[in-house]
Amino acid sequence: MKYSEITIRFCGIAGDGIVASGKILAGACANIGLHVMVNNIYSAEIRGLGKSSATIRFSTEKLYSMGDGLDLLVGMMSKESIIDLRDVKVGGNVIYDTSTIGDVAEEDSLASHITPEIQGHGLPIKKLANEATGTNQGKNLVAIGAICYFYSLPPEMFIDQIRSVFAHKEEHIIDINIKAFNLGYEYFRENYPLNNQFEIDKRSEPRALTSGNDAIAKGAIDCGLKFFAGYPITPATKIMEIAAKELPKLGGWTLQMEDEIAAIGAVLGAWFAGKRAMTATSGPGLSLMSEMINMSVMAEIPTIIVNVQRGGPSTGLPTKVEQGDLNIALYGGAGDSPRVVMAPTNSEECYSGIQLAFDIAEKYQTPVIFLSDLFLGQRTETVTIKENIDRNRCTRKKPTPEQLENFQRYQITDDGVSPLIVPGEPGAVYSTTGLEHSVTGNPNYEEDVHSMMTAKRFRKFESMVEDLPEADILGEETADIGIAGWGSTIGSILEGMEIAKKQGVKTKLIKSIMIHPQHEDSFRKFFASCKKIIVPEMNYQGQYAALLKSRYGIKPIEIHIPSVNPVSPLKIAQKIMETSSELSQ
Amino acid sequence: MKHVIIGAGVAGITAARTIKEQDREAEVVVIGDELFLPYKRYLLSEFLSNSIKRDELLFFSIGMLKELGIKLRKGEHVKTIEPLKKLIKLHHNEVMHYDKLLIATGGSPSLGLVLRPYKKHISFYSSLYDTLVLKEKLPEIRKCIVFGNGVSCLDLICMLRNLGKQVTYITKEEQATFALNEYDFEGELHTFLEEKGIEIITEDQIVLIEESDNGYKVETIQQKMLTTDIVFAWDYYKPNIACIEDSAIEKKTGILVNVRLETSEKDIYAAGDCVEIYHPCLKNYWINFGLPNALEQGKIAGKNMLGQNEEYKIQEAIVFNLMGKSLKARWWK
Amino acid sequence: MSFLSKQTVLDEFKKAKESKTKEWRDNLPTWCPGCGHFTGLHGLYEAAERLNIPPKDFVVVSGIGCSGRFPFFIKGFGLHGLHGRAIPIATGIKVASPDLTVVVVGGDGDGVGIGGGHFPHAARSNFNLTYILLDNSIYGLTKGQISPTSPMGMKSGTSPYGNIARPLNPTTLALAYGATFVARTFSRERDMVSELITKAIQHKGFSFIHDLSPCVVFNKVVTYDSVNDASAMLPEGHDILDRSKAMTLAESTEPIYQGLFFREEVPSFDDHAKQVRDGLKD
Amino acid sequence: MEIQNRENDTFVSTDKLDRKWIDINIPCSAACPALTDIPGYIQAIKDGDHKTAYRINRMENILPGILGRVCDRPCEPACRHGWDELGDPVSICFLKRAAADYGMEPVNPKIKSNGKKICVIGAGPAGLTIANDLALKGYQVTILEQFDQPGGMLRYGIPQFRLPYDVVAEDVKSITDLGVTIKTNVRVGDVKEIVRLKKSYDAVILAGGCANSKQTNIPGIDSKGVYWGLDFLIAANREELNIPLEKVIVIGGGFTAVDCTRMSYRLGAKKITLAYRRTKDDMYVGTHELEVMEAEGINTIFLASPVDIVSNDEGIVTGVKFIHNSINEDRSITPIEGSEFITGADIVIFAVGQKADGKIAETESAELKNNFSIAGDFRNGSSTVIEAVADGRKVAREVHMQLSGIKGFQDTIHISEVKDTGRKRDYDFIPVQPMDTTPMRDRKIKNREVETGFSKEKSLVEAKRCYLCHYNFQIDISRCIYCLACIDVMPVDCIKMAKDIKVTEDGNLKYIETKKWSEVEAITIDNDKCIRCGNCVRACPVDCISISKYKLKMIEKK
Repeated sequence: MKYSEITIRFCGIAGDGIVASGKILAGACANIGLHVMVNNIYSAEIRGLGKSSATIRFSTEKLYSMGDGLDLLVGMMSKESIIDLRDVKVGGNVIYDTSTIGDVAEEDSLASHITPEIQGHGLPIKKLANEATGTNQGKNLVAIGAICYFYSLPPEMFIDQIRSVFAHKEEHIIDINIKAFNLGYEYFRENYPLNNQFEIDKRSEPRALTSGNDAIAKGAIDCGLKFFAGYPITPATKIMEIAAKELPKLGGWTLQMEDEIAAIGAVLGAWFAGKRAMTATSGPGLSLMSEMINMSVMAEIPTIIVNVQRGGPSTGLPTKVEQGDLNIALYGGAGDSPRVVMAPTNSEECYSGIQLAFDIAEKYQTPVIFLSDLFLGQRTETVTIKENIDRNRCTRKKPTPEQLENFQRYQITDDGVSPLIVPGEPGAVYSTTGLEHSVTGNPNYEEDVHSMMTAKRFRKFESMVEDLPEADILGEETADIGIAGWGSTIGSILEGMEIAKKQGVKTKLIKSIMIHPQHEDSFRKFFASCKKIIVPEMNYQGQYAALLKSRYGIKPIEIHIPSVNPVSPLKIAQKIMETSSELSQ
Repeated sequence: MKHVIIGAGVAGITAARTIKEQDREAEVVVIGDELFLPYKRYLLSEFLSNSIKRDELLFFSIGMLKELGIKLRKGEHVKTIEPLKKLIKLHHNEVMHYDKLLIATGGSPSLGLVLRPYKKHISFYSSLYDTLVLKEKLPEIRKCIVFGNGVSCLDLICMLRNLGKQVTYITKEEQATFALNEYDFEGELHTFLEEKGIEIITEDQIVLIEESDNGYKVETIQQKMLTTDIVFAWDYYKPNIACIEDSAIEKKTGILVNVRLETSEKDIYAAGDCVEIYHPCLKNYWINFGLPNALEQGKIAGKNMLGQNEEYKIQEAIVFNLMGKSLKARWWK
Repeated sequence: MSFLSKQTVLDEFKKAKESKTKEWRDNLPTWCPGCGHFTGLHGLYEAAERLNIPPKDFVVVSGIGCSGRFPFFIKGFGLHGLHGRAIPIATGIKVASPDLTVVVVGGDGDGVGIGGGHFPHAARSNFNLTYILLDNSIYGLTKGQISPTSPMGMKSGTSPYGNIARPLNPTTLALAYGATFVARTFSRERDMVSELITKAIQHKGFSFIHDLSPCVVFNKVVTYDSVNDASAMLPEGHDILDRSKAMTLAESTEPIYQGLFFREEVPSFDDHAKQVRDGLKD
Repeated sequence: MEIQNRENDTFVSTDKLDRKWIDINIPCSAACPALTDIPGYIQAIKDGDHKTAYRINRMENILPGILGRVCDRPCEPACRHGWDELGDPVSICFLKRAAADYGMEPVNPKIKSNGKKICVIGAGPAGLTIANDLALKGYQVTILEQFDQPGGMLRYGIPQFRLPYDVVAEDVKSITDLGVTIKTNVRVGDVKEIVRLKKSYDAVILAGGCANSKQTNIPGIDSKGVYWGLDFLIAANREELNIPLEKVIVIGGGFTAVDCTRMSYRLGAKKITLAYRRTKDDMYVGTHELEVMEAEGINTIFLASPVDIVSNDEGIVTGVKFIHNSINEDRSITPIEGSEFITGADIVIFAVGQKADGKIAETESAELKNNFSIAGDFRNGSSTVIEAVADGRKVAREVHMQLSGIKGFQDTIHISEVKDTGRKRDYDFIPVQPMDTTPMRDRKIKNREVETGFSKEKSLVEAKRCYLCHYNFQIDISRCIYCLACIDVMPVDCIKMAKDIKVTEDGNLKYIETKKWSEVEAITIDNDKCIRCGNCVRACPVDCISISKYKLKMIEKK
C-alpha cells in the first residue's frame, strides 16, 4: 500500500505515555515537512481507570480537521481500545499487545473484535518495553518503532525526536527509550517484513508545530503582555505555564493565585496600573469570574479572559471538547454588562486574534472574552504563523493636555471612549468603583446618570466596529447553500465542504473571529444570497444559531452536536447532501 | 454449539465450511496464524510464476465468509489447549471456550541444531507471506541453493527452475528421493531433475552459511564451498503442534488420530498435515502431507464434529499421484 | 522486622482476615499506585471499624483534587463538592443533623489554597467535624504545579524558576486557628495514621489531621524518602494541652514531628447550640 | 550487590513449611538428586567468583568437571526461567563446567582422623563419592578398582569426545588429595574376598556399578557384526576396536545408545541409524543430546522393535527386521500385525541397558550382614552419574551413623534478610548463551571433545540469567497500605490480591486469588510465579516488602 495521508490513534489508559506518543510521532512528521494535526483525549483521572488516546493525522496536504476514520489503531490496552475499532477504516490496521499479563476474556480482547476487513498485528509491547527499560515505561516507543517500520518512515527522524522530547532527562533514559523504539522496529521487521510506503517529499522544509494554547500565549506576549495571573484548570493551564516561563524574561511576572476569583482580581489590578495583563481559564473558572467581569464593565478597566472551553455544565467533562460557553460569555453576569466576545477558528487566528483582543480591550476599556476550546487549544498542528512582535504596543486613549485640566475619567464622548490615565503618569489622579458613577468616577445613582453611562458603555461597541476585520467568505460564491460557523468547528466544516464538492455540491461559508460585535452588513449580504443556511456547532442549544437568528432574523438548519470529540466532517457533508437534495426537489 | 477450528488452511477451512453448510446455527470460529484471508497454499507456485493472480488464491471473499457466518481470526495463533476446561489460550492471553475443537495447524519446515544459528540467512517458501517476500526478491536472484525434503521441496525446486534460476539441490540421501522412498520412481526422478538442469549434491548437508558481499557462502559437511544468491533450507517438515505440547493429547511427530480423526482427548479432532495415522500400506506412521488428504479430512472432521460418524479412508491413488505423470504435467507445461 | 518464615506469613494473614475493615471498602481506588492517600483511606477504614460507625451515619465530604475521590472509595454517604468548598458544605450537613459522623477530606491546595478562607472559621467555631488534610505539596490533578505547601525553590510548570513563596504549615495554621485537636501523621506509617484518625473522630469538636501524603508521580522534592529522613515522633511526655509548645514543635522542619500535638476538651459548636436550645426551653 | 546480615541474624528453621518452600521454589535444586545449591554457585559465578562456585559444587556434588559435561541435567527442565512465557532454562550444567574450568583449586579442609578404616570396592561415581564423604569425616578410606584407571563408567563407558580422560583424572585427584588411596587393577572376585577384607577394615562398601551389558535374545543375535553397546564403547575407548564400519544400526534409547551412534560416526560409518521401540519423548536422554546426534547426521526410527537379525550364509549381519509398534496410554507398546520391515546394516549394536556383575552379586549371604553395604548402580541398576553420586552420599551417611553412633541427620533452613538481590529486570531478557562446539568438519576426529565450554565472559553473562530462586520475596501484610504499586510494576502474574491462604496437604502455602476488591485480605507475592526481579521492592512506598535468602543445610543429630 502507498499512502499520502494517514491517521493513527494510540489508545490506552493514562500513564501509558499516550500523549508522549502523539508528541513524538507528530514532531517527527513535522520535521520532515508533513502537515500534522494531533488531538489528545484523556480522562480526568491521572491514572488508574482513566482512558486516554492520542490521534495523529499527517498528510502531504494541508489539514483542517482530524478527518474521519483511522488507518491504524494502536491498542495499548485491550479492553479500553475495543470501542475505537469502529473508527478504523476498511482495510485499516490494528496493533495490539500480545504480552499483557493474565488471562483476557474473549469479549474483553481487542483482537477478538477485529473484523476481516481490518488487519490485526500482534506486538509484545509490554514485554519489549520491559526488555528495554526494565519497567513498563517505553511501551509507547515500542509501538512507535513498529509504526515507523510499518509505514517505512525514516527511523532517524524518530530517534532525533526522542532525543529532543527527553532532552531534559539523563542520557541513559534517552538510551533505553531509543532501545524500546528499536525493539519495536526490529520486531515488526522480523515478523511483518512486508510494509507500506508513505510518500515523503524529500524537498519539503521542516514545519513548526504548535497548539492553540501555545499560539495564544505567544500572541499575547508578542503584543506586550506584562502580567499573568491564573489558577490551574484543564484545558487552559498550558497558557499559564508558558506565561510563567516567558514573562519574567521580559520583565513581567506570572502569579498562580489561590483561585480564579483572585486571579482575575489581580489582572484587573494590573490593567488599572496600565499593564497589559490576562488570565486563562475554562468554563468553571469563567463562571467564578463573572462578578469580576461585571466590575471590569462597570469600572471600564480592560480585561482579557481566555476561556478554553471544555464540556459542561459544572465540572462537567474536563477533558472533552464542547462549544457551550458562548451564552455565558455573551450574557453571563449581573446587569447590562456588554463585553467583547471573540472566537478563533484555528491556531493562526489564536495568535493574531489575541493581539487584536488586547488592542480592542485597551482602546475601548472593556473586558474581552476570548473563546478557544479544548480541541483547538490542545491539538498540536503544523501552522505558518505570521509573527507580529511589538511589545510596546499601546492603544490606550490618553488624555490631551486640555482633558487633564479637571480630569474626567468617565467623560462622555461620541465614541463612548473616555481618556484613561494610569498610576505613575503625571497630570491627574482619579478613583474608580464598581458602583454606578458620574463622569468623575464618584458614586452616583441618579436615573439620568445611570442611563447616560449605560448608553456610553454600549456606544463603545458601535464605534469599535471600524477596527474589526471583515468576515471571511469561503467556497463558491454562486452556491445556494451557505454555512455559518464559529470556533474550531470551522475546520471540520471546510473538510465537509470539500467532501460535498467531490460529490458535486457547491457550498459557501461565512466565518468571523468576531462573535460580538460583528460586521453585520457582510453577514446580512451573505445570508441574503443563500437559499439554505446551515449552522453547525458543538453544543446542544445552538447558541451561535440563536445569536444569528435574533440578530439577522434568519431560519437556519441547525446541527447541534453536544460533542465530546471534534465534529466529523462526514457528518457535516451528509447534512449538506441532504439539504441539496431537498433544494433540488 | 461453538466449534473452534485452529488453522485456516485447506483442512481447517473445509471443515468450517462443511459445518456451516450442514448446520446454520452452529457457531464457527476459525483461527489462522496468517494475515490473509484463507488461500490455497498448493497454488503458490502458480502465483509466484505469475500464471494466476492473487485473488485466485483465495478460498472465498469476505462477503462469502460473512454469508457463511464463519468468524475468522487472522494473524493469531493458539498457545495452549486445556481439554478438561474446554479452553484454548491465544498468543495474547485471550481465553476462548469451545464445545468442539479441530486442530488443523498444518506443517512447516523447521531447522535443526546446525542450521538454526543461520536462520536469518535462510529463506522459506511455505506461506503466502513468504511468497510475497520472495516475489519482491526474485528478480535479483540468479543462483539458488535448496536443502530439504518432501513434495514441497520438489515443488520449490521445479518452480525456481521454471523461472529460469540456477538451482543446486543438496540432500542427505544418496539419491534425490525427497523422502518419498519405497517407490520405484526415484531413479527417474533424480536423473529427470538433472536433465532439467538442476545440480544435485547427494549424501551431504549444509553446516555453515555466511553472508558474502552480494549473496551467501555455503559450506557443506563434505567441505564443499558454494556461493549463491539465496538459500532455502530445512531439516524436516514437521507438523505444527506446539499448541498441544503441554496437553495430554497423544502425539508422535504429529497428532495421533483414529480413523474418525478423533484425538486421544474428548471433543478434540485433528486433520490435515498436522496429524499422524498408522498406514497399513506404507507400514508406517504416516504424516499425510498433501492437498487431497487435507480436503478429505477437513470434510470428515467437520461432519464428525457435528456428531456424524464418518471414517477416513486413505486413498493410495491420491497420495501417490503426487509423483505420477499428472504431476509432471502440472510443472512442465 | 520479623524473619518471614512461612509460619509468620500464616499468622499475619490470619490477623488481616480477622479485621473487618474491608466492610467499609467501596470502589477500587483510582489513585496512582503508591499514592500516600491509600494510607489515609486505610486509616479511615480502620477508624470506622474500631468505632464501628454504621455507613448510614457516616458522611465523607471532599473538595476537588486527587483527594477529592475519597468518598467514592468508602461505604457511607459521600459528597464530592467544589474546589475548596468542602468545609462549608460539611458544616451545613453537620449543623443540620448533628448525629452524623462527618469527615472532611481535602488536599493542600483545596484546604489552605482556594479553600484557605473556610478552614479558620470552621476551626474557631469548633464544629464537630474531622478534617483530614492529605498534604502532598503539589497540584496533582492539574499535573504538577506548586501548591501552598510546596517548599521554597521548588520548580514546577508554573514555577519554572523555583517557588519564591514560603510554604504554609497546615499544622501550625490549625493550631493558630484554634482547632481543638491537632495531629500530624505520615502515610508511610500505617498504624500511626489509623490510630490518630480514630482518636480524631472520637474527639468532640473540630479535629484536624495533617497527613503527609507524598505524591509519587509529580512531586520529586517532597517524597516518601525526604519526609522519612526528617521524621521523628513527638518527644516523650509532650504536654498536649500546651498550645504554644505544640506550635513550636509543629514549626520544626528538622525534624518533622509527628503525633498528637494538641488536644483540649472545650464545648464544641454542638454543645453551645445545645446549650442555647436548652436555654430557650421552658 | 547483596548485603548479607551477620550470621547471628540468620534465623534457623526446621519448620516443614520452610523445608517445603525450598522444594517448590528452588526447582533446580529440588530436581537434583544431590540437592546441589545451584542458585548459590550461579550467584557466585555472576559475582565473578568462580572459586566459590567451584567449592560449592565440589562439596555438594563432588565431581564438578565431570558432571559439568555428562550430567543428564534433571535440573534444567525444572528451571523457572524455562517455564511458560519465561523463555529458556539457564544452562546450569554448562555453568557448573565453567566453575570447574575457571575456579578449580584444591579444597584442603581440616580433617581430624578418627582412626577408623573403610574399604570401597569400585572407583566409579558412587565409590568416589563415598570415599570423599567419609574421608571428610576423618575415616581412612581405600578404594579397590578392577581396571587400570579409576573412574569406572566415567572412564570407560563414556567416549572422550564427551568426557576427556584428564577431566576425570583431575576430579579424582581432588578426592585422593583428601588422603583417599586408590588401588587399581585389583579385582574383588567373590564374597569370600569381601569377607577377608572385612577383617582389616571397619566397614566394606561395594559399589561395583553396572559394567555389564544387558543381553537380549532374538533370532540371529550371535551373528557376526552384532555388538553389545557398553562392550563396543569400552573397546573403542581402549583403542581395541579396529573394524571397518559402513551401515550401523544402534538399538536402544539411552545415553549408551546415543554414544554408540556418535562413536560410530567418528569411526567413519557412512549411514548410522538409531532405532528405539517407543517415541522420542520416551528416550532417557535429553533433547540436547538428541539434537547433537541428529546434527551429526544420524537417522532415527521410532516406535519400532527388532524381531530378527538378518544375516547371510557366512552368518554375517546384513540387516535387521523391525516391527512397528503402537504406543498405549501407559507408554507401553503393542506391535502392529504385519508391519515388519527390514533395514540393511553391517554392524548392529544393542545398547539396551547394563547390569551388575553377577558373580559377586550374591551379597545376601550371612557373613556379610554388618559393617557391609552396597551402593550406586550395583544396588539400584543402571542410572545416571548424578544419581550414583546421590546414592553414594546416602550410603556414606548410613555408614557414618553406624560407626560414629550419631542419632542421624536433619534438614535445617537458614533464613537471612537481604536488602537487594543485585538482579536487574533486564537480565531476564539475556538470551541463552550458546555452548561453543567443535566445527562439524572436525567432528570425525575421534577423541576431540565436541563441547569446548563457555568462555569466562560467557559464563558471567549466562549466570546473570539465573533468577536466584533462593530469594523469598514477601509482603509484610501488617504494614501494607494496599496501594497496588507492586502490582503495577510486576513483570508477570506474580503479585495477587488474595482473599485467603491455605496450607495444602503436602505442606505448601497457597493463596486464593480474588479480583473483587471487597474480598481482598492482603496483597501477596506468589513465590511460585515470582521471578525475583525486585521491581516490587523498588516500587513499594512503605517499604513493606522483605527479601530473605533460604539455604538448606543438613546437620548431624548428636
